[in-house]
Amino acid sequence: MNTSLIINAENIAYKVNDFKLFHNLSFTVEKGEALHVQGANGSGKSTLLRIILGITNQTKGKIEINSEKGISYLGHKNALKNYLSLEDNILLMELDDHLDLLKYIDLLGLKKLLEVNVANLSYGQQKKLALLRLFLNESDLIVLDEPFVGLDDNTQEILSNFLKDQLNKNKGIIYTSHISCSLESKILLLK
Amino acid sequence: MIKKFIHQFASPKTYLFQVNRFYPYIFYISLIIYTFSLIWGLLFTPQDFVQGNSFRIIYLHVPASFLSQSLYVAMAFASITYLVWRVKLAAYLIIAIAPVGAMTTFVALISGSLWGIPTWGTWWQWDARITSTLILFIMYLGLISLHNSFSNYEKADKLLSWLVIVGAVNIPIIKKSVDWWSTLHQSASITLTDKPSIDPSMFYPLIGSIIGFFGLIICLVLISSKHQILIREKTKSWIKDYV
Amino acid sequence: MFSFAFNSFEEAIYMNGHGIYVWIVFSIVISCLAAFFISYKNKIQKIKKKLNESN
Amino acid sequence: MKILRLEYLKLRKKTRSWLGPILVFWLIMLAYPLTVEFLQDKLEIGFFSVLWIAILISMMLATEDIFIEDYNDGSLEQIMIKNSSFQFLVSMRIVIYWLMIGVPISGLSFFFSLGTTEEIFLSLSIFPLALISSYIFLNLFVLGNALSLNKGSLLGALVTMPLALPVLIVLGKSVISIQLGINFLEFILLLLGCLSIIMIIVPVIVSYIIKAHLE
Repeated sequence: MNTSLIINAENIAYKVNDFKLFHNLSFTVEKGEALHVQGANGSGKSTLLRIILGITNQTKGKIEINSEKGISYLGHKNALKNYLSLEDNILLMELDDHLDLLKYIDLLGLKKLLEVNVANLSYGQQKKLALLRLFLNESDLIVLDEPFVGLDDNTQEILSNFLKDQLNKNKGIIYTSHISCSLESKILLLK
Repeated sequence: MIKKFIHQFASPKTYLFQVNRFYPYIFYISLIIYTFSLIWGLLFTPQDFVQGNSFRIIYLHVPASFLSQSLYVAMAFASITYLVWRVKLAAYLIIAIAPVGAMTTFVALISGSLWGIPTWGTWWQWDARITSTLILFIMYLGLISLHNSFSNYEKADKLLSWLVIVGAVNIPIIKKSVDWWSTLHQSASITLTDKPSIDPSMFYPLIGSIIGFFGLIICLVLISSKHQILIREKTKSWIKDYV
Repeated sequence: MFSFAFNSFEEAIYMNGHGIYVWIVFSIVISCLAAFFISYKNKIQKIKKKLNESN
Repeated sequence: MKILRLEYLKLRKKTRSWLGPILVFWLIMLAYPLTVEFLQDKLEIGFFSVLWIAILISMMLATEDIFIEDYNDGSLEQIMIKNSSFQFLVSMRIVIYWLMIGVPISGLSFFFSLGTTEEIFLSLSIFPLALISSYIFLNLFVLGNALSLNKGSLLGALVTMPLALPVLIVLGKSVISIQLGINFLEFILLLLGCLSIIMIIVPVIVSYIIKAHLE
């Protein structure tokens, strides 16, 4: 296998009951490359991402993921516990002893909120907290499902800068987004 | 090797064609055997010495209670086949057997309970066998409702087969524990298990009714699995040719 | 072995008072079997009809 | 044991989840004497049946939200991606639930038993029985809840009930053998044997079931 490939998908297909979402889908993601998955609602974008994450199995075809340091994922669901404070959530994400933690908390403007319960935060603030998981993870593949939704302009820019930086570090990115971003990427259109 | 073998011979298509070929023979032969044995048993065997005429329920009850457990065992085998080799046909069979098994268990319960009125003087006795049959019935209901609550068939199949396997492990435990528990109570004066050596004129129709009922239940399983295949494979091209 | 166990047809129905249980069980068993056979046949017919229409 | 600490942190902050079952248990045990004419021997007849069923029901309540929360907020997906052992997580979570709910309930069982029967030895033997049975019930309801994950606890209870009945039978037997002075240690050994099998099997099956749910 070509070692510069992070994802190599050949002819993958997925169907639920009798409903075919997509079939004969082939694509690759190389190191330092971003893939933007586009398509209408219900065209199977999220399912494709779940297949890449290894949560869902494809019905047909072969997909190889070459990520030694794991995958990081940010989806519609933030995986936060809303009855816990921000601090406790960071503990749960096991990021509490990370070197860059304070830097990113400062950057995202979460410092004043550390004692607050997640339930009392706005959606955007919750999403920022979820972004910490992404920022502090050293994986070779980043999978994002609508990462820009709910974020203010400033944070959107922080996120795209982070992603560009990751591309320069030879990581792979695959994402879906209805909000246009400045990330240079290949396009995969699902019909 | 095994996987390839199973996949070749367990394709829904081959299965459906074989079913259609053999179904009428099985159906009519077992119908004839069952009718004949029931008439023989219900009308022609001599009265039982102890129980009088109520013993004739045996010809209706025993086949059902015998099959209620066998069907569960069949489901357990199908579940293992599905989980290990991912044979789709096995998954269809599990959910095809479940309602038939529930019906058989229901029949066994009702007939046992009605049999109890003239023999024990009560319609419900917390007898070991009845209790474990009741639990079996609850298990069947659980299986059916679990499968019905998921719209994604594949997910439903997987969960169902796990539950069937857990239940299959549980069945002997339940039987053992219930047997053990019921020894606390005074044992029923007439149990279904140890009969005095049965007269051949009562025995042959019993065997006949078991075989006939077995055949009819097999037929039910066959058509309910056919129903499953038609539902689940309706987009396949061979189905269109078939219909 | 094959002699009619009862003296008359009425007696066969009555069975010394046990007839009611025997025949209730009999009708339950037969109707359950019949109901399952008929309902599956109907369901299969319905699906086949639908598939034929869509072809 | 970081994972134990984190699970503890989560359950501790969900007061409703751990205090609720204990309160329900307490309520059932307090309500029981009120339904019986107040005569000591009449109270004792049904006491243990109510005790075991109260433990069963409180364990059912305890497990109600054991996975659904993680399923709804997407934590399960993050766990799967991380490739950390699901089985281990499930068994650790059960341990924490048992420590926070099962152990207090077993303690309460001791006191209620002592209050009702006024026999110290009997009540002391009830304590380990309650400890073991609460752990078994937790495992069984976890299995049922995993199966019916987002389909409501009614389905879970229906699925779990046949699994729990043999345990109830053994519990009833052991109380009688304690009361009659027969060797009851073998019952505890039997329950421990069941427990050791269940402890290993349930997390494995649950992890498969949850993976099937996420698909």
